[in-house]
Amino acid sequence: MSASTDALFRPLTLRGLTIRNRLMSTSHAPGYGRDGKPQERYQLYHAEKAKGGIGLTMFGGSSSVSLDSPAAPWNQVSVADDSVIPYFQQFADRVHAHGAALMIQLTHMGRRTRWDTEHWLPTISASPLREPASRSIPREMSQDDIDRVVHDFAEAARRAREGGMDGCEISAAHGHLVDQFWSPSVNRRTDGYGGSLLNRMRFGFEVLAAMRAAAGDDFVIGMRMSGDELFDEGLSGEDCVTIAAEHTRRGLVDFVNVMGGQARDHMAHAVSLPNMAFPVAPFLYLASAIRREVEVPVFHAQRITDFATAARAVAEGHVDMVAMTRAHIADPYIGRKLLEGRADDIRQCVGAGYCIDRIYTGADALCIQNAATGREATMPHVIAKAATARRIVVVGGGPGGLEAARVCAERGHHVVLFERESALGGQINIAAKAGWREALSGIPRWLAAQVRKLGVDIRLGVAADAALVLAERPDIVVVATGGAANPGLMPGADLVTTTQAVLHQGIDLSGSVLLYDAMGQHNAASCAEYLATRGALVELATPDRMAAEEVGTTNQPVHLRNMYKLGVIVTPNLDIVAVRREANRLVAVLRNTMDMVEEERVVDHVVVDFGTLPVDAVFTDLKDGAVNRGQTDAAALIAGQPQPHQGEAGYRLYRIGDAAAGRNIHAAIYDALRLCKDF
Amino acid sequence: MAFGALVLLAWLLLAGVAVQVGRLGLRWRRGAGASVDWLGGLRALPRRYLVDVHAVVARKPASSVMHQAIAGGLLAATGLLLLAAIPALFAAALYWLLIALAFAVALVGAVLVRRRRVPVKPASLSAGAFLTLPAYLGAYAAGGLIATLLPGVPGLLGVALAAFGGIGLVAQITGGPMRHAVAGALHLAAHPRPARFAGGAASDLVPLDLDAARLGVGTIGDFAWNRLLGFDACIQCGRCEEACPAFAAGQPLNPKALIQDFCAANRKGGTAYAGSPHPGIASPGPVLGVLHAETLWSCTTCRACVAACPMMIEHVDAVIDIRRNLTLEHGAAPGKADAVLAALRYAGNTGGLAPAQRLDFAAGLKLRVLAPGEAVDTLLWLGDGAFDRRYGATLRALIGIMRAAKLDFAVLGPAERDCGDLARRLGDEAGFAAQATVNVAMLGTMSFTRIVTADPHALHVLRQEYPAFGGHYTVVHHTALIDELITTNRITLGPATDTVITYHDPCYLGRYNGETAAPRRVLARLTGQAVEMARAREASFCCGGGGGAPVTDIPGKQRIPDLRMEQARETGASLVAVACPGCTAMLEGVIGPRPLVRDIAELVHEALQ
Amino acid sequence: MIRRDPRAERDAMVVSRTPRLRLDRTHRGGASLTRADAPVAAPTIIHIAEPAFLVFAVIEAAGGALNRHDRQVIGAARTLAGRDAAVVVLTPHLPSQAPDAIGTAGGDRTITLPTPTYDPERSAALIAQAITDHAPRHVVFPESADGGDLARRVAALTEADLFAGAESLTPTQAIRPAQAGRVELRATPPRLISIAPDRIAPYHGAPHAADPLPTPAAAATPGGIRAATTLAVDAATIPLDQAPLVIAAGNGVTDFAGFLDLARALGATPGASRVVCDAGALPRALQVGASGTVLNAECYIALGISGAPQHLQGIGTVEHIVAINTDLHAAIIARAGLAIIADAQDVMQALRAML
Amino acid sequence: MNIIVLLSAGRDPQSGTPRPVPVELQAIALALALATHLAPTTTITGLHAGEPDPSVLDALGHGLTTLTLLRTNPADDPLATLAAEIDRARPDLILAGRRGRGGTDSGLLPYRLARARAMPIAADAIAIEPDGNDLAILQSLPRGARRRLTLARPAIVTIHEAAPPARTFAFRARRSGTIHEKPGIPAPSPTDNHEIRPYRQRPRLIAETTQPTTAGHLMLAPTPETAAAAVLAYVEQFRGR
Ligand SMILES: Cc1cc2nc3c(=O)[nH]c(=O)nc-3n(C[C@H](O)[C@H](O)[C@H](O)COP(=O)(O)OP(=O)(O)OC[C@H]3O[C@@H](n4cnc5c(N)ncnc54)[C@H](O)[C@@H]3O)c2cc1C
Ligand SMILES: Cc1cc2nc3c(=O)[nH]c(=O)nc-3n(C[C@H](O)[C@H](O)[C@H](O)COP(=O)(O)OP(=O)(O)OC[C@H]3O[C@@H](n4cnc5c(N)ncnc54)[C@H](O)[C@@H]3O)c2cc1C
Ligand SMILES: Cc1cc2nc3c(=O)[nH]c(=O)nc-3n(C[C@H](O)[C@H](O)[C@H](O)COP(=O)(O)O)c2cc1C
Ligand code: SF4
Ligand code: SF4
Ligand code: SF4
Repeated sequence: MSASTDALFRPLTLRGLTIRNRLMSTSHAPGYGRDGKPQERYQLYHAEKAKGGIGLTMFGGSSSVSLDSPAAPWNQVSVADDSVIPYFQQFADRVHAHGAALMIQLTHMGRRTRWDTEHWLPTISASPLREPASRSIPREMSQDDIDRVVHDFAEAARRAREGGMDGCEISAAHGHLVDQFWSPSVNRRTDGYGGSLLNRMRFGFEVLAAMRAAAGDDFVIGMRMSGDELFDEGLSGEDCVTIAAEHTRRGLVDFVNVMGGQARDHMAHAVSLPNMAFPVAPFLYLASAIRREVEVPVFHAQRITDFATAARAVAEGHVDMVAMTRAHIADPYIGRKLLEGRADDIRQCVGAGYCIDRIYTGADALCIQNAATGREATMPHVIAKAATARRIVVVGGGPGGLEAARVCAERGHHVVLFERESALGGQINIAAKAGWREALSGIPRWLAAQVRKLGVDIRLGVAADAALVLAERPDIVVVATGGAANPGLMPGADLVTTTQAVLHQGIDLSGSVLLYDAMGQHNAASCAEYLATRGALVELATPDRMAAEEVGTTNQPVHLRNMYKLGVIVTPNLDIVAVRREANRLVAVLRNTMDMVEEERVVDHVVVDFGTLPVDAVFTDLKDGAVNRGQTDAAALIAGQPQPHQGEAGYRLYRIGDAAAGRNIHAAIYDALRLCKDF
Repeated sequence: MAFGALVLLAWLLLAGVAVQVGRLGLRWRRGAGASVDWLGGLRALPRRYLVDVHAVVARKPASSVMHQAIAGGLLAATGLLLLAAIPALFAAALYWLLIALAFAVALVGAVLVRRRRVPVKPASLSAGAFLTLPAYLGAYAAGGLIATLLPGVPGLLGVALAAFGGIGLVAQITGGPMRHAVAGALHLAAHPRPARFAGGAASDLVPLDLDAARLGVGTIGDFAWNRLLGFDACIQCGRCEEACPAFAAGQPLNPKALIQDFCAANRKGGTAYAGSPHPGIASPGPVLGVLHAETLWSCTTCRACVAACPMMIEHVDAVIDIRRNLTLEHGAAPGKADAVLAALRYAGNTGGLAPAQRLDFAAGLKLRVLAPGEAVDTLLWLGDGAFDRRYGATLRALIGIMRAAKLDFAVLGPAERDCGDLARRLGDEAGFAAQATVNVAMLGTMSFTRIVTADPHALHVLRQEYPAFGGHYTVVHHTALIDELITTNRITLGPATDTVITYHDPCYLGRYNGETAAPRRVLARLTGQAVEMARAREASFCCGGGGGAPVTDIPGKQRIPDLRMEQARETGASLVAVACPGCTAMLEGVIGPRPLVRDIAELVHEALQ
Repeated sequence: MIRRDPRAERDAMVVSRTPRLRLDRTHRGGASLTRADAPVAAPTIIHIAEPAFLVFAVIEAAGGALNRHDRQVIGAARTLAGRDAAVVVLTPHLPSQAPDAIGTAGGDRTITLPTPTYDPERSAALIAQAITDHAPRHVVFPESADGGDLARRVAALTEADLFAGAESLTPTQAIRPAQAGRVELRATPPRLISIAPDRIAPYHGAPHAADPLPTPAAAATPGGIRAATTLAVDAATIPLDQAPLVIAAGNGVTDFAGFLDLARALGATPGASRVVCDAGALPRALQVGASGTVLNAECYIALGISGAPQHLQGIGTVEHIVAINTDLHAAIIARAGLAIIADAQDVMQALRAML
Repeated sequence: MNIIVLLSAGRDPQSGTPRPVPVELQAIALALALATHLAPTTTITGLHAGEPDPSVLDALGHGLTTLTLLRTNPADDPLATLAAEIDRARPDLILAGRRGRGGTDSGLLPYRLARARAMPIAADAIAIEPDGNDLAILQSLPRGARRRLTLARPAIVTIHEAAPPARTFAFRARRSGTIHEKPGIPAPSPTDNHEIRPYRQRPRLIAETTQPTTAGHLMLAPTPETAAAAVLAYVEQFRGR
């Protein structure tokens, strides 16, 4: 371990609490709350990080202190009454058992939530200005509202303390109520809570003072805040330094947890949860600037995905605790692996943002590449050895096949993996070709390295067929042959190119291109950027309301920004009806999905994306000979139970991932893990 | 006639021996003074020879038979002959028959001696004078036998043959193999570590007078005279060479050659050494006029040579004596030694880290830190390994075990300083004395019934070497503590697994302190599949981490830990159990696929119920 | 049926493109006007005519240009001067456009110190004279090799104390480490201060007008330093993070022996991308990037390196980049001052042949 | 040649215990090298004004044989004491570390001494040779650069940490070194109004991590020779800066 990595493992003491190392996970709302309480799933998820060696884990991102900041729309935690305390105690015990510290984030979302959910109470804020992200227009808070919310914060702090937490932070970041008061873009008040920066800080001062009074002198209270709101009307970097310095000077906070940007609208949101389009640690400079000026420890998260960067941030004194939040979603065992000298075994977050994007559709946070995260009750992060070693053949080296091979090899089985291409990775290799999405290749790179290390017999450049598979005399065959691009069924489908082909073969299409996207996924958007970068005039037509509509909150804005920059024209609400050749050009016939009026485009190329169709020849050929006839027992799969037909003579056959039906990377990896963990 | 001549020969040979011993004595007198309990030593001599020496010799049964035959036969025959001065005996036929028998045994012995090197000489044995030795032995024994059995001229010819052999042997007393017989006997009587024979560990280094005119051994005459005597006792049996890890790794150290270098340094122009040299070294070096400094710095102070030596020679003491001179007088410790010793001098730990960092590994564990004036039952000595993240895991496991057993224990925290082991083995006696003095004074302000440590080096220093600085403690190794906790049912473990585990004995625990049973008992409780490496217990093979070897870092052909790991692999074990921070670091440093390395404390902690 | 061309439709609505796009849906003109009718505001330049007091900033301006540390020194002086006082920048002779650079960096006046050769004794005497002439409230130096030396000479000459190596500076407080870095000293900023590199932020506000002041006339100095020559260095021995010129090999390079040989011949310090180090082709210590070494070089030559974000982070502060790559669309190309689309192997050989 | 090495009371950065200042030990090593290789008649004396601090005495273990200890109060300004000793000893060369490590650590003293005795001073030496009646000094500059200076004698030279390593520590030498103890000149220094606090590591400035794009010169498929020439021309612009 290098000297700077060592810096990660120096303990940190704040207000009598000693945290064993400098690795943490900042609060996030994974959508695991049930009935406003952090129950077993939520607790196990954090206990796993504690087991994995993290120093401090903060849960309950945006936990509500008041009823007019509802917890339900996020499946989050409500700290608005005492019924949550027993859950906290159980939670704290689970995490403390593994030596980590546990804290919670308390907040009032102000205008950054919706009124039409749990309690149907109006949203409130410093001033009645619309929030673009939640599209809500709040009521301006009266003095009574202010006093009530201050009291609610204090009560919540007391509950956190009684619940055995090691501390808490308030969220004054991401455009929550406290920073709604701070930000000149939201606070237009003329009373003592508006105007000068000092006045705008008054509400926060009152909140923190009340929390301290309620929670006592030996309870850690910190604050999450922005280091620069990064837009003209917002708080500047200097404002934020002043805010941090003022709060620490007054002794109101024991730490500040600094992030960059805010989250008032889609693009800002994408910036505050920087995905793979951003450099590593893009906002460390903001935390560093604040750390230069304050005397309390500084925490920071934002795309610190590798331990070398993390170690450097601590060793060079930019921060005191380095949060690797999504990094721990991708691998909760970072600390332990580092201590054991297994840095190469860390599954590094690629910054796909799948986790965060899901919660904005009301779903639960899941990692694109680690299917065990958030499923600790049924899925193992550390794969145990099987009682008996088997011979297993995996066909296809995409993410599904690689994960299957990895899990089987960890189980101690003898694994043979066939891959038709000369490189492992499947469609991810295509996806990664598209400009800023290169980091997706980190997924198969880690899997391939693990699989090699575990001694899987990899046959590259071999297209398997039934005979080749059976020659291995397998006990189990896993078919993960993935999908092939679907050119569509409209007349003229033979004249079009697919996005896969463009990206895969690097076809340089110049002139004008009509790109028809029936998926709303990354594929077409990436392809549009790819073509436009190379000088093509691209129009992206889609039946959806917007391009890349299926792509989540932190990714879609990046596609849109790029497409705007590159002059890609997006036309929504169109179906493709037919394609035909005219002279040496193509004519695409499109129909408006609203008024059914048809229109045409004369272009040089038509590129389409209808997703993929399963590649299932190997599966079909092997099906009849298999003891389970290729059937996967869905009930057992979902429950995380072993499949039937255990121990019968002959081979069992399963198919996973896009070979079953075109879906996505997580589906392929989850299919593999839940199936193979019991082999 | 022949009988008379034979008796005369015996007396003449005795006289010859006396003269030779006198010459040797002059050589030994060159050494520095040493106080020796001659009376006690001589009284204990037979027991030391017959019990202690033979216990070592008997580890190789063939050698033992050989030596019993040749030494027993020769000594018996010659001794009996000398008794012929008693007329009644001279006339007794049975007496002569007895002598004949003794000569016959000796003759068999002589054949066995020859057979050791013929047809192929094992690498660890010397050639040179050793090749002529069987001839002299044979001549003396055969001649004696002939003279006792055959009358007349043949008998006289036998006497002549015996005279040829006998004179050859006596001549070899100063320069050849026979020196060991004389020097060996005297060495056993005047041994510098008499405590070794009482079954005691006696592996502590003796403090140096730091005000002395010369510090350590800078010339051959700086060795105490009985050390010089001890070197001359070497029979070049090569057992130390076979035992030595540095030699095995191709580092420039051969303990056998080392002892012979000392002999040579004390006797200009003697018969040349004809055994294997220090690997990679062709010519004599500047140290004592014979040695290269790398030879001295290659030693891991593992004591394997000492434990293997039938002549009870103390290689390690000699190595350290010279290192003391090199370090204290010349600041010549190589590699990172100067930086490490400075770190120790100025920060109190070998990493040069802030003293408060010693407890970093235990952040959040809320350990009790013993303050001056306080009392506790068990004091946990953390050692410098506490600064190391890897070893921190071992310590955390140990603390978990001690907590599970509800022991009353505390640590010293920032007040603890390195015990000084590294400084002492690197020859920095001044640095060691400084650490010892501070630690003993600090420990004196607190009260506890015992010290527990997971570091065998600290254990050795605290237990055996601090008494000379006024610190007397009961020191327990963590494996012994765990053993005790299991047998007294203070902790309960889950069922034994079937993981194949082999245990690597740390030199400073096994050889230096004789503790090899407790860790094995614990291991047997953990797995049903404990296997032993070929070299285990007192004969264990060093991990390469002792004696400052990782700091001086003298290159060889291979690395010692790689060799040890290979030995572990040969057992088929999937896990090597260790019990020392040094061993953990060295064995885990072995790259490529290999068994896992886990401290016994970690294994027990995992198995706790 | 409607045959549409959305791009042409939108282009037809364009009335003007600068300073920002203007659309008019009634406009069907096709051709767009390009008249800029919004005036471009001239940047305001700050003049401090009647300074409340003066703050000196002594810069090195090696090679006739301000370096990072110089800008930080002026930034520190600006912090001490606030809005009302003037920052006087004491500098060696600079090329003609340099006063702009000084104004942008926050300087209000310049004093040129004519020392054509390395003569720190004379420089110190000139600065001491300027101090006597202008009685500045503070004098800020860079705590660099030569700058720190000069600061101490001036301190000795003027019999003043030096607050050496300040790491934090406000008008009311300066902080620096002492006692082997175990403590920090805090004081109201004294007269002479040197600032540690990369601790005090440079000035980012509106430019100041940097007017020249006369060069001080100083008495001749004893001249104990009789001669000075700067020597050539062996680039391979310079630590990567200090090297001024780095040449790095990426996945597009196949001949690593040839690469190292070229680096030697060129007098550049060798570096590599992570892929190359992962593959073991060059030692890990050579890795440039977020998880390797972050460079401080003047100039960086990237051979067969795609310019992944993590790699670019290692060269974030490098101003001059040469990229040789077969792919026109590689990210490094956009970042390069000189981009060459060619086979790195061939260019390496040609370069080697020329040296 | 008569060389004086100025020794200051140093502290270990981690533990705070007395420890010689590494660059001062390197200064001793440079003086010794000068003595053995170039000027056999050299005398080398360590000079310390203050108390017999263990860190200063430990310098004797690193090759220094003689130490002059001028006893003053630790709070005294050592300048007058040292200047007086220099007047007495009339050295040809005075060596010092670039900065102390354990006190105020400002590195100002050698310069004040140079000024007080009207001697030339040069900083950051890594090698010293006599050059006729002058001294040839090799200076270490940032980024591995070097500068050669000629300096009139007597002179003061401070040593850079890139100088050759110090002699290793030998206990015997430390024990047997000669210490000349004499009273120094009391000179209470004015108490400065510094507030002293435990050190807090403040991070260096780091830039925003958005990469600036410099619109540069692009060459499409040039011949290797043209490309190489362009590279050389480009690189030459930034050489020697
Ligand atoms: C441009 C693009 C962008 C995408 N972006 C995303 C995204 O952002 N997020 C996301 O979740 N998903 C994305 N996807 C979809 C995702 O890549 C797939 O869902 C996923 O890779 C499916 O994994 P798989 O293992 O089931 O199959 P595949 O990745 O298709 O792998 C199947 C492998 O099997 C091999 N194979 C096939 N037949 C044989 C045979 N007979 N013998 C040997 N080998 C054989 C193939 O060569 C291939 O390597 C994208 C896809 C594309 C094309
Ligand atoms: C968290 C994280 C940290 C990372 N840290 C670092 C880091 O510190 N440093 C680092 O370098 N990387 C780092 N990486 C890896 C980084 O993402 C890239 O994978 C890597 O930099 C790519 O190296 P490359 O440019 O040499 O290889 P490639 O991406 O394979 O690029 C090779 C380039 O060479 C060109 N080329 C091919 N043949 C020739 C030829 N004959 N002549 C000329 N050009 C040719 C190609 O067009 C291509 O542009 C990190 C990644 C992650 C996720
Ligand atoms: C699923 C998810 C939910 C999040 N919810 C919150 C939240 O409620 N409050 C908050 O302050 N941050 C939230 N965050 C942001 C994280 O705390 C963190 O700032 C962000 O993930 C960037 O750090 P990283 O790059 O280390 O992941 C969330 C992040 C994720 C991935
Ligand atoms: S989904 Fe992506 S961004 Fe989220 S943790 Fe996993 S790898 Fe990281
Ligand atoms: S102590 Fe060990 S290393 Fe040293 S000589 Fe003896 S056997 Fe060899
Ligand atoms: S020292 Fe001992 S073991 Fe070694 S050769 Fe001599 S007698 Fe044998």
